[in-house]
Amino acid sequence: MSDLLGTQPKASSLSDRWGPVALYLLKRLLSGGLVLLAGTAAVFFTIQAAPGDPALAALGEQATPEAIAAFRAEYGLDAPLMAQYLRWLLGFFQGDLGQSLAVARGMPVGELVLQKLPATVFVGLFALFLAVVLSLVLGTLAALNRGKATDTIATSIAVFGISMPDFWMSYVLIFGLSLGLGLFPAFGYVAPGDSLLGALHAAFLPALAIAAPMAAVFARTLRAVLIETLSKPYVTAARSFGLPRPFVILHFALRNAMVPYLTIVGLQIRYILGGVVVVERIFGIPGIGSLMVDGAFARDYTVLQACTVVFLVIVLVVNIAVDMICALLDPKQTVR
Amino acid sequence: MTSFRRFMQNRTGMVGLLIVLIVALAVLIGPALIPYGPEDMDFMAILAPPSLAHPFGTDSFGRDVLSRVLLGGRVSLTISFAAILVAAVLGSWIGILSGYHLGWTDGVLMRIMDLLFAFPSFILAMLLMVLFGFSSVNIIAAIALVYLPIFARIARNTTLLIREEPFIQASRLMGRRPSAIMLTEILPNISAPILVQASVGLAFAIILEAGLSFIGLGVQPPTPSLGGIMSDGREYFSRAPWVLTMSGMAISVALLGINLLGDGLRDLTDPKLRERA
Amino acid sequence: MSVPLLDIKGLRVGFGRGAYRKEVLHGVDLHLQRGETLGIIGESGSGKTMTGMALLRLLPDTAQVAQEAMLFDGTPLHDLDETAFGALRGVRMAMIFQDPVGSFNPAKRIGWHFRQVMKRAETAAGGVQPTGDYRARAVALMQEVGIRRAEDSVDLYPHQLSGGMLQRALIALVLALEPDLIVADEPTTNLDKVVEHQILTLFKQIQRRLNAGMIFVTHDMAVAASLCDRIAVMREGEVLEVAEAQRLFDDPQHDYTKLLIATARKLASPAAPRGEPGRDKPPLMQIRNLSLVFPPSGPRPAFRALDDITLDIRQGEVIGLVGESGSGKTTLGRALLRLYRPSGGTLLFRGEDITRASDRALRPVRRELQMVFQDPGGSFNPRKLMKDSLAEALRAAGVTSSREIAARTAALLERVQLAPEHGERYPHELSGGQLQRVAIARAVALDPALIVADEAVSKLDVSVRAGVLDLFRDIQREKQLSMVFITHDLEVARYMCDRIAVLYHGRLLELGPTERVFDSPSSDYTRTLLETLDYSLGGRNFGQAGYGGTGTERAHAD
Amino acid sequence: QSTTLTAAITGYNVINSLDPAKASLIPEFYVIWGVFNGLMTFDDEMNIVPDLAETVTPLEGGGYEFTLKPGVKFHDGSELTAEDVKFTFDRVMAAETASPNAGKLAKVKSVEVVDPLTLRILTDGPYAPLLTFLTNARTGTQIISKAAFESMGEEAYSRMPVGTGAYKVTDWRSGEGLTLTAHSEYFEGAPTFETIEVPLIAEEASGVTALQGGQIDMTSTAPAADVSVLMKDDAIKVLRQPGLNTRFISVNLRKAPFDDIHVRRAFSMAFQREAMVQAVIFGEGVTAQGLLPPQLAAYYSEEPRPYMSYDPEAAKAEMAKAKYKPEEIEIGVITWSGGWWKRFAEIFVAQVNQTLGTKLTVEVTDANTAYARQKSGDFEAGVWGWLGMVDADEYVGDILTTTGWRNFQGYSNPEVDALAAQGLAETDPAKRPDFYKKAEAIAMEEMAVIPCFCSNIHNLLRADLEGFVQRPYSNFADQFRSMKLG
Ligand SMILES: Nc1ncnc2c1ncn2[C@@H]1O[C@H](COP(=O)(O)OP(=O)(O)OP(=O)(O)O)[C@@H](O)[C@H]1O
Ligand SMILES: Nc1ncnc2c1ncn2[C@@H]1O[C@H](COP(=O)(O)OP(=O)(O)OP(=O)(O)O)[C@@H](O)[C@H]1O
Ligand SMILES: [Mg+2]
Ligand SMILES: [Mg+2]
Ligand code: NI
Repeated sequence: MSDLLGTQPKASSLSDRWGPVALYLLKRLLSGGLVLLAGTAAVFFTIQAAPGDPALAALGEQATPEAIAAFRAEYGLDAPLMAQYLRWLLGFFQGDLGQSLAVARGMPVGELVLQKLPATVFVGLFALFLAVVLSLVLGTLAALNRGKATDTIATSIAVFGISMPDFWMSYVLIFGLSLGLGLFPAFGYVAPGDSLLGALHAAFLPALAIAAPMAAVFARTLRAVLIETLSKPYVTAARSFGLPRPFVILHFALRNAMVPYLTIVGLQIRYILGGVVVVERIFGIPGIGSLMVDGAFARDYTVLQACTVVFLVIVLVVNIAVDMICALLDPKQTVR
Repeated sequence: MTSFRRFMQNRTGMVGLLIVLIVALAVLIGPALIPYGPEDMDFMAILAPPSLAHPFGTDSFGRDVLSRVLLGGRVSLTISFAAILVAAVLGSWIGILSGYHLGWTDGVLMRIMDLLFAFPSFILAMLLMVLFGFSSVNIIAAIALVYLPIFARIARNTTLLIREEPFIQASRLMGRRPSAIMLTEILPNISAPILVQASVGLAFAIILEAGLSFIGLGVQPPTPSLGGIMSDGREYFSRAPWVLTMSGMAISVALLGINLLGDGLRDLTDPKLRERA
Repeated sequence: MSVPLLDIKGLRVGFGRGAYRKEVLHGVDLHLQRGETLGIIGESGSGKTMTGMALLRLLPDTAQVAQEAMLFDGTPLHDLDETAFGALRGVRMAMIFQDPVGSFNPAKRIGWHFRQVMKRAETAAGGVQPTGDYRARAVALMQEVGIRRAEDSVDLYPHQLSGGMLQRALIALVLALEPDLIVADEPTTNLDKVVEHQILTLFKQIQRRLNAGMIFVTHDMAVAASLCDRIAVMREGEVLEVAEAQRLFDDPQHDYTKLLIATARKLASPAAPRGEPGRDKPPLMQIRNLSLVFPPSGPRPAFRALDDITLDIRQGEVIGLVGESGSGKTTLGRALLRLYRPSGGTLLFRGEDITRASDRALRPVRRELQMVFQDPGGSFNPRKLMKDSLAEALRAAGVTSSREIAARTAALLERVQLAPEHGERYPHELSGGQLQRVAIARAVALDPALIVADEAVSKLDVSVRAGVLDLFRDIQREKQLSMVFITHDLEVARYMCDRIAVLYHGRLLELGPTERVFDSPSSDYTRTLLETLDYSLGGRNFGQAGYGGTGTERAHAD
Repeated sequence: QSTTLTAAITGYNVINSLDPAKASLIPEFYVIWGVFNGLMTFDDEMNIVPDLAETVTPLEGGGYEFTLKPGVKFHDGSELTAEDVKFTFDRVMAAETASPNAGKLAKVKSVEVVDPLTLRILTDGPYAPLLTFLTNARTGTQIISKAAFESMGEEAYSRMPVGTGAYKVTDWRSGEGLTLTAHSEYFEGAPTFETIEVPLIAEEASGVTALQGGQIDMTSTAPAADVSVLMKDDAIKVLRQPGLNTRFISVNLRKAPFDDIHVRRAFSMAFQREAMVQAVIFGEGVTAQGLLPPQLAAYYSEEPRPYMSYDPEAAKAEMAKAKYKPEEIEIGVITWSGGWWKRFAEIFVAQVNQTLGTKLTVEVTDANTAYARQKSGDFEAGVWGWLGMVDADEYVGDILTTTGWRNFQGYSNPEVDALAAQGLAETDPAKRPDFYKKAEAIAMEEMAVIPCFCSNIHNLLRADLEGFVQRPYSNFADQFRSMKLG
């Protein structure tokens, strides 16, 4: 009975695993592109269906009818809708996002977006970082001490976090840590390029306000997943080999909990971005979330379109990145 | 019966249920017990601090904040509940359809869900509100649209998991119609994760509704909603901190209850946790 | 005798607290000498695993363990604190788990596991300077347990190895620890017979080399018989009896032991020859050059699961479909029922071509083609009462009057030897054997012409297996059904089937009357498969031939 | 002493254009006032005095001759001449510019340059508000540099304008803020602060926390609710005074039920304006009984007007005279979701409903929709109010005359039109107010709009910041030059 033990696969080298990755990436990007197109079209036509007028936002309540007419002519708003959208699309494919109508009248939207993006990305990443660190600590502590006081405390903190909507959290933080104790600025944004420490200091409260509910969600996920991996036979097996406990926790339990954990992190990105919008306004962070809110209120469809593109791209990129990391972490799947 | 007993054992779940019941009772019959209506203005008592007469103080129109918080809670909960209900029903249906038929149906439906899902939740809701105007129905629709893809995905994934289960196959082998199989075989068996997601979603829907109202895209006044009261309270926080604080704490308590209840439900329905409990 | 290596008295294990406490071990006594193999047999859930886990303190936190005494090499284990115990576990005692695939960290390569375990062994031995060349040692160990191309294998991830290889790797890992006591928890249950055979051989060699005491947990009588010196029989958390292997089979004391042995013997004895039923009748189903290709999905390329299969199923005959795991048995079964759409060839049912018939067109034919599944629990909607599931089937068969449905449901239950009250239960409230009976009843309710039974008894306990098989056979004869009986268990196939079809990598390797296939197999593969019967069919001589518990080592030509 | 001042514009975060001819949003003017000068300006007592002009001489038949101060330098170092002034005015008036501020110069016939420092503005007959409209207020007639404008082009100029003001724009981050740098050759002497950072803070409340947290030194506005609390705060100086504004309920006279005068009068008497001031703006304002606010002192009528105070009985009686039944009036009052504007509508609706038994509802939209619907006449009633208008004609002429461009309510009365026209032509400051007072009285009698209140304007400063003189039209950057830390 010679070769019945199954065929011997080759040790998989990285290049083997990256082979299908390229194809997968291509597919994801293609479908992402379609989503992008559909998204911008949806935004464009709904904003046009909505009442309101960018001219009014640009010119204010004092605008005279003549000024409004001139404005509409200047930005081609008197053309048929389809023509307007196609013109935008054409520009988009040439890398031209058009001019802002009302939020920053006449300014190239691409430039505008590039100006706002760093703040959002910085605060968002900072929030993500805080959420991940907090949740790793809380989730691991809770899972390892399941049913004990530590678990109860950590889980309570997590539940408390979820029960604090970000805007409410912002105020609690402002009045507690900022105006109360004077530990952090209540307002404003420092570009990390100017001073990294200053930027972290200034962005701490907004990032924490966004991160708190997320950290809670992540922590609870991690706790559940970790409890599950801790009960996996390979953990018991590792213990039966007499491997030290911290080692088992780190390399067996946590390591294998990472894929489901990261998947949840990826899914929550849309909440982080959503939270950024509200918190940006409260803390006066000049980010893309505020820009999009302004764009929506001002019916500035070019800005709105560009923000849509940016948000869709961020979500797409994050999801692909998470999938990639998961694929890297999980030798079983090249890509899902 | 057994699952109910098991739930009774679940301390978190029970505490959550208790809070939810208290909150539900408070918002349902509370307003009737308070001598002031939520819309009764008293210009003699504008921004009165908490007192025996007004345990939560009054707002800028001299309205009793407690009764407004209770009614606002009712409104917020109703809206969130309705939104989640719509999202869950519609989403499950889409998900089952997608997961059962696969192929073309699946492709189209899921791409639409992907599109909805790609938008940051708050921004999607906000855009919808700006575009279609402010009203309770529109908020419900906006929140429902935000959650639709989540339910659709869960329903689809669980459907995919069980569509190859022997009992579904057995049903197919009996020659039953797909719609009957989806309704009587699949739906009852994917209801658990949907239910758990609904409880989690409810908490987020409340947050979303409050967030919308908070930036001024909420229900029409004078109807109060928790977010609306907070938004008002924020404006005169330094004068009358109780309005924001009390409504903020109210929302936290409601969320706490729902979250704990959701945890309990999850423990209950997750067979893995169940085994080990 | 000297101090026993292990002496357990009054071991109790319970879960939960207060009113919810459930005791799963009610005072287990066991002892073991160096170099001795103690078998533990018993049905599923009897507490075999718990005994081993309690011994190594691997039970979850929710478990409470109590014992009168637990001595390891004279040392009272229960007096040791975590640290002191930790120094023993993995050094002097080790466990091999039931599920080799699950025992490896899926995120790490095989070699990594060896390195960690070896480091651990060195630290325990007080070795100051690490030897470093873990890889070479790992390769050597892997070679020792018979893993081909061990050099490559250490660089693979667990999922890239077959179950058999992983089981060997796990054994090699435990070897690296060189323990005095090995607890092996059903290490071969998940493997097919061919591999099981190899591994058991290996086991015995290793134990001998280390002169270790071994507790070998299994629910397979035959395996226990051929491997162990003494055997303990467990049921519901209690040790019913312990005896020398030979004596246990010759002179079982306990009724339960007697039942176990009788069942095993019954399955092992070939059924009375039945000729070839239906030879003269027109074939019910004609399968011509059937092939099935699973389309590529994700990174996985297209896969040809069935290749050029030609086979007739005659009226009233039972065809056994055997073959190693992954050979396409299930796929063929499902293709026959048109749950899959074949990629090539034709499928004639009563002469009618159903190869490409649409779902709608199939609906009337469906009722004639039924399936009984491997997992009795999974084949019922967990939210429906059993009688409702049966009623569903009856309705699908065209019965409309609710009175008739009730009557027929009762009759069906009776036919499969269940009481009416079983109809009032939910699936999880029935045992596996009972569920499978209802599954048979449901299939029969539709009055089918063909039933495909896919591993329909492999999830059942040995003690109930024979009963269900008999039920199958009775009903099949009574209704003159045709049946495709999928199994990887040759005993079962021989017991049940008129003809045997052997699948290998999606191809039909051999087809013939049962007797002929068993007596003079025409392919090498079938022959290899049959070799495994030599020990598992020990029914002819339980406890005598084997892997040399006390007997002589069995010659094995590789 | 720090040479940077951080002066935040709060409550707004959009600045589109710093080109005076194109500017129309309040925050745009906040900045323009510091970057440019007009020919005229307001002094601390709100008198109109020359700024870039040295002398102003009225001309026979309408118009003025101006001589300019010599040696006034633009930011680019070039000198101001009459050509720049003519260029500025011609551009505002030109149809192709489509300036939202063109109306200010509507009666100007031509602008003539006499010599480099002298010019004449000729009008079609006497045009009383002309000098007001040439001040450095929300007018759009601030003087730009012809040479710089022509070399830069409109687009670039509107972002980095070249004016004569004490500060020049050196950095502009859209939606975020601007940086102003001192104009060292400013004709009245170099300012104290070298740099002024002007962040744009969308939320007024955030402005307050930023000020309290020390991230900014002053704000352009303050949330009314916080004022009384902030006044007790020693670290913060609160500047407040009644503002040049009137908040009213704009009613559509072309549609039911407001085509009925009795309904309008009944509504006006059905709510307490004092309570409104308390509840909506926390007492930071005064009740109004007309459109002309008390700060336009000469034009303000103190004597009580009929129908302008709360009188439930009279309101019901008035309602009974109407052709509509109160319980059948089910209209929405449009407002938008910004702070107190929502409460404004809410309290109006609640009180009127309570007094009259009507079924009004509050219809909250966003500001853009609210503007659009009022402008297009697609409304029954809505809250409204103009801010920073400095001439009586902007109230009576624009809002109450048949052709007035701010007349959204569709009010038309020939008598009012005639009086407004007379007021426009009356250059004698002593006689002029009479026309407007009369016109307003008539319109208020007919309840062309339902006036509610005038709100205070505020600036918040850190306690040691000095030299900011607040003007009732809510000024801002024009004061930067004189400010210093005490
Ligand atoms: N964590 C647990 N909590 C409660 N009961 C448990 C737990 N783990 C196992 N049991 C119960 O303990 C009993 C003995 O289980 P054990 O795993 O020892 O059986 P076994 O004899 O090994 O069965 P098998 O042949 O199926 O492996 C079973 O009834 C099982 O349900
Ligand atoms: N839906 C599917 N898609 C792709 N490949 C499949 C699918 N189902 C089965 N396969 C593959 O087809 C091959 C045959 O599978 P099948 O389930 O028929 O084997 P089997 O003989 O029943 O094995 P076992 O004894 O383990 O049940 C396997 O390699 C399996 O991986
Ligand atoms: Mg076991
Ligand atoms: Mg199979
Ligand atoms: Ni061999």
